[in-house]
Amino acid sequence: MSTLKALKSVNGFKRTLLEGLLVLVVVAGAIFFKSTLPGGELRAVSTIFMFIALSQAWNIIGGFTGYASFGQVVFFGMGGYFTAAVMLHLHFSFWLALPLSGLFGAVFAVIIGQPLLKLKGHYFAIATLGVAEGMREVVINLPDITGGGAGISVPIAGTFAKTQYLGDGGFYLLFLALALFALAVGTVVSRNKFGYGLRAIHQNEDAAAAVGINTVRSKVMAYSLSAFITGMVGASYVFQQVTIFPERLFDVEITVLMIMMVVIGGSGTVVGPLLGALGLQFISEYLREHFTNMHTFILGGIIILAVILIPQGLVNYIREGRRTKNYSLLANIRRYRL
Amino acid sequence: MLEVKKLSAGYGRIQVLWEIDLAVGENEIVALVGPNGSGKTTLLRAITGMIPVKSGSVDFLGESIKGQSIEEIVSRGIAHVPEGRRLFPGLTVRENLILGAWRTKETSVDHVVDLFPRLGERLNQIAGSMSGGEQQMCAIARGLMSKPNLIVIDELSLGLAPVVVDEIIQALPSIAESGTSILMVDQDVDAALTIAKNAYVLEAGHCVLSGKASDLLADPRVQESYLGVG
Amino acid sequence: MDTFLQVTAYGLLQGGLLALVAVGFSLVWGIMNIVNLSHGAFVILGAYIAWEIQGWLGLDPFLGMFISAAVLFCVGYIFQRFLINLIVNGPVFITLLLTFGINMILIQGMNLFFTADFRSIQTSYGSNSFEVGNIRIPLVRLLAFLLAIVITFALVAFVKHTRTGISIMATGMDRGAARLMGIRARHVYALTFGISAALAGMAGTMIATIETFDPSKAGKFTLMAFVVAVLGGLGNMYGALVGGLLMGLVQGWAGQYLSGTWVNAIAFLVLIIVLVFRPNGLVGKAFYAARVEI
Amino acid sequence: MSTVPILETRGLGRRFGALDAVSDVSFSVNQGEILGVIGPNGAGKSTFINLVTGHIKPTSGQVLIDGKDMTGQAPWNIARAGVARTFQIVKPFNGMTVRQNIAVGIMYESHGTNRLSVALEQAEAILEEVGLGGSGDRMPGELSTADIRRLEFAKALATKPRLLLLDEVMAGLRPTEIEPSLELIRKLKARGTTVIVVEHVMKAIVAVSDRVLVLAQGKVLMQGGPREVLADPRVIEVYLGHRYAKRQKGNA
Repeated sequence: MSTLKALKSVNGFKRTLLEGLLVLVVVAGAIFFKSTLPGGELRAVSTIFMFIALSQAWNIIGGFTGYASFGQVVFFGMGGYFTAAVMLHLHFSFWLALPLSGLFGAVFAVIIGQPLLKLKGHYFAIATLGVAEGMREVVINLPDITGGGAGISVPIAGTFAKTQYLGDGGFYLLFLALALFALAVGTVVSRNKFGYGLRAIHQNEDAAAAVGINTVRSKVMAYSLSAFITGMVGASYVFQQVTIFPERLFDVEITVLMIMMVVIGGSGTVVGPLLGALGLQFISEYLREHFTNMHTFILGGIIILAVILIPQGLVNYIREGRRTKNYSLLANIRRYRL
Repeated sequence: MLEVKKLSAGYGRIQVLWEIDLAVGENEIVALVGPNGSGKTTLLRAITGMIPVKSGSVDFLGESIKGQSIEEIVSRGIAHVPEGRRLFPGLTVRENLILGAWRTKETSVDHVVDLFPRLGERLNQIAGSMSGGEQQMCAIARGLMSKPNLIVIDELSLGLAPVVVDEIIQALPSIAESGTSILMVDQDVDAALTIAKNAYVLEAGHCVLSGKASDLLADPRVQESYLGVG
Repeated sequence: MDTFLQVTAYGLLQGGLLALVAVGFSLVWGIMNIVNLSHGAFVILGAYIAWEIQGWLGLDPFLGMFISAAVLFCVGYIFQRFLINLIVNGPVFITLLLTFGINMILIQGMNLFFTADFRSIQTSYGSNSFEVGNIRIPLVRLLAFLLAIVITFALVAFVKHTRTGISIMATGMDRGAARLMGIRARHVYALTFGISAALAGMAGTMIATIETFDPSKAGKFTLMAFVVAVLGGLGNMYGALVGGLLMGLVQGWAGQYLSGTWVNAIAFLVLIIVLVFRPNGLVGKAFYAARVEI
Repeated sequence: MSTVPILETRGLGRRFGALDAVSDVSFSVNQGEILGVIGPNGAGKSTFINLVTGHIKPTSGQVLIDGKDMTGQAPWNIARAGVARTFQIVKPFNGMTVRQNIAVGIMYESHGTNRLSVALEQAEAILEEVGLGGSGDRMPGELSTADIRRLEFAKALATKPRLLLLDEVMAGLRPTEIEPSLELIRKLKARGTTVIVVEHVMKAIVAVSDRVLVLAQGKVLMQGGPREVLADPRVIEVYLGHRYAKRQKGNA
């Protein structure tokens, strides 16, 4: 809280400097921890980094633009399968496959975004979900390229492997880099013309168009930017897992996790999804360890409570509270009540 | 019957009405006039609980109804014909009317068909497919189905042809005499002031004029509030 | 030709089952604009309840079905009244998340309570079938199919000809106006959700007599309900039935004449095309198109 | 002054189902003119604006801006051609401060800055101009009715329009609150901005308009100078009812 206040009190250049310092400290700390954490924990923290990146990606289309992409996992899955396919069949190096997977996702988003982003509300959510489920079926039915339901393995050693397996430490750094990249994109978008255009679209598309925002193009761009990041994360996940299956890579639960992190943390902000990803992953890991059987049960309960008590997300709740000097949860519940 | 005192209300944190006083007596017709955005609809909505009342009091039949839910207020005997009529477009006229009597479980539509004979021919027609005037009649009839003590009617003649307006307006006095007081908002200032006993003129959320309707009819300030010339 | 007829018959029968799964889902979406991600979990829960009833009381599933429906009605009513009603006016992802949270609790709850083993309800007539011409028709599937049709028509009759039914319709069309009539919207919403859950329970019981079930199948049924509801269109009371039969036929034919599971991919393609070009569904025009909520 | 009118419509119409919301509206506005558009509720005033700005596609007729056919163009293209508008049902960008609301328009104007910090600074002048100086850090939800209308006005000004369409920006305002808005419209005119003022209350219109167009039931009832229009019995009739008009005539 005190750092936040400190950030508030200074402006412009100084603020950027402070934030830069903060990032440096965190990165240095993260790299330092890499050498002290045991393998299992390294993997757990890598997963947190992965979800930080994913939640930031979803936040661009869902949080800023207000389009509930319920099939976001399609970009994760397609990015992942793209990497697996080109590394296996075309012997690409992972470092080439990684950005290409992002591009693959982005291009796909442009193609499906044109018709789908005309839909509103539930219809958009359902249609994107349909795309994700449909693409999973396509992947299952193209065994020559994707290995089908039997799964596919990325070459990680031997003559065909252009890139050697990165190991726990390597993936830790890779996901850290992706998280930082996603956070940087999120921060830039939240403060530039494009991001303000998206927020305007979120509030009212007619009014946004009336001030000269090409709403169609902006929405498609937001969707494809979000898909670019998601695709790269999917590619990295595939390389980390080595062998992958369509069910996992197109798992709707990955989408739900992204949305939960963004919504619970505070959609439309950069800090919110970050906190959401950290918090939810920690809680999830803790529950998995201490209440193995009840894990999803309790998590479900937490989602329900969070959505009912602070539907606008933690960060927005605190911001509004500071503005209005009113932190009443009861008033908060009334907001969407019948 | 209905007594509103120093009522303030609005949407969210935006205040629209400032300390409005208004009263409707038994068997009375009261008109509420004023230009667009002056808060007429907001006032009606605040009375029937569609938006929360910030301060002031709303008493109906001697009891406070402030802060109660729409359903509770309606069940005390106030019917509200909302702006834009808000018929159930996919249901038939008869179904719409029967829903109007939800509170009293009345199923006979005779007494409202007597008032608006045209509806009698259209009982089985889908409400959304009727003309604007017929829809407005249906909306008023729906409000009257439960034989309420008070009916509030928003934008009575909006978008209707003058002949139809006349037809509806002519039905109002007999409604009031039969025991349902009327609080109406209307564009057609003349029509409203001709049949009403008392009237209130709203401007920018404040009540700027009130009194006997016949007096207001002759008052140049009424025309001024609409046209800006006197 | 015989194969074609056989596949067609099977497709139609399967379609009836799909319609049964989707009809409640479609009702909730149409009336309250809530996409209930826990619908599949209600279906499975219905199956478990009927299975337990058969185990304890030895009651035939076609009777147990009604107890299952009654229990689920109460569960559904409570969920809507005390949870979902709190956020009905929220943005899309809020309602989606909430129902997904309910889904998680129900599924894990069933896993803990009933274990994740496959179950099915065995009956003495379960494997009976009869032949019409050269087409073989399994008895239980036919019963499920007939039930789907009866339920659809019963639902239409309920909604059109009872006071409560009309109040549900009216609330779906214009909630604010319905409240102005004195209709208690909170209760009507809870009632609608309860009915939807009860129908899911009946569908679950039918499914349990035809195939094996376990909690992990819930997601599949939710998705099916989606596709069928969208295909049929929310605008039509018969939408789920039409959508279900259509879906069943497509699945039947594609399963016969296409390799692999392309049929599923095609189903989703159709879903997207319908959403983009005919958002009101393939049949009928929008019933709730002019939805107003206050 | 160019001889080509900045905006011209030819037989513009829009049909919703069986209803002609607007039909056969032909008129033109010249650079620097203030045109008042009045009419009772339901006369099609808002639909008319939506047709010009591309928010609703016309079913008949043409919209010409600077003599160029812009019929059916997307709203953002109309906006970039220098046409700005306000909405009768105000549409602020909630979740942004008042200043940020303005900055959006500044950044998306064709020749505007792309930098947020610059746009936020420039926003200040516009806020001052409409009388929202000092409210820049507030959220739209915290503003009064009058201020939210001013914000709507300011959002339109942010795009530096050559033609401004104001849809009931003065509705619900008290006389004392209306005066500053009128002052601002006059100032815009002095700068060469063309303004179309759509109002239900004529008070505002009379004071500023060079010409007034009266719509009733989707059609042009008449056009002319403000005094001339106000004195016309047809106008009083559509506003206050036919009996009222008759009585006025009788008294006169």
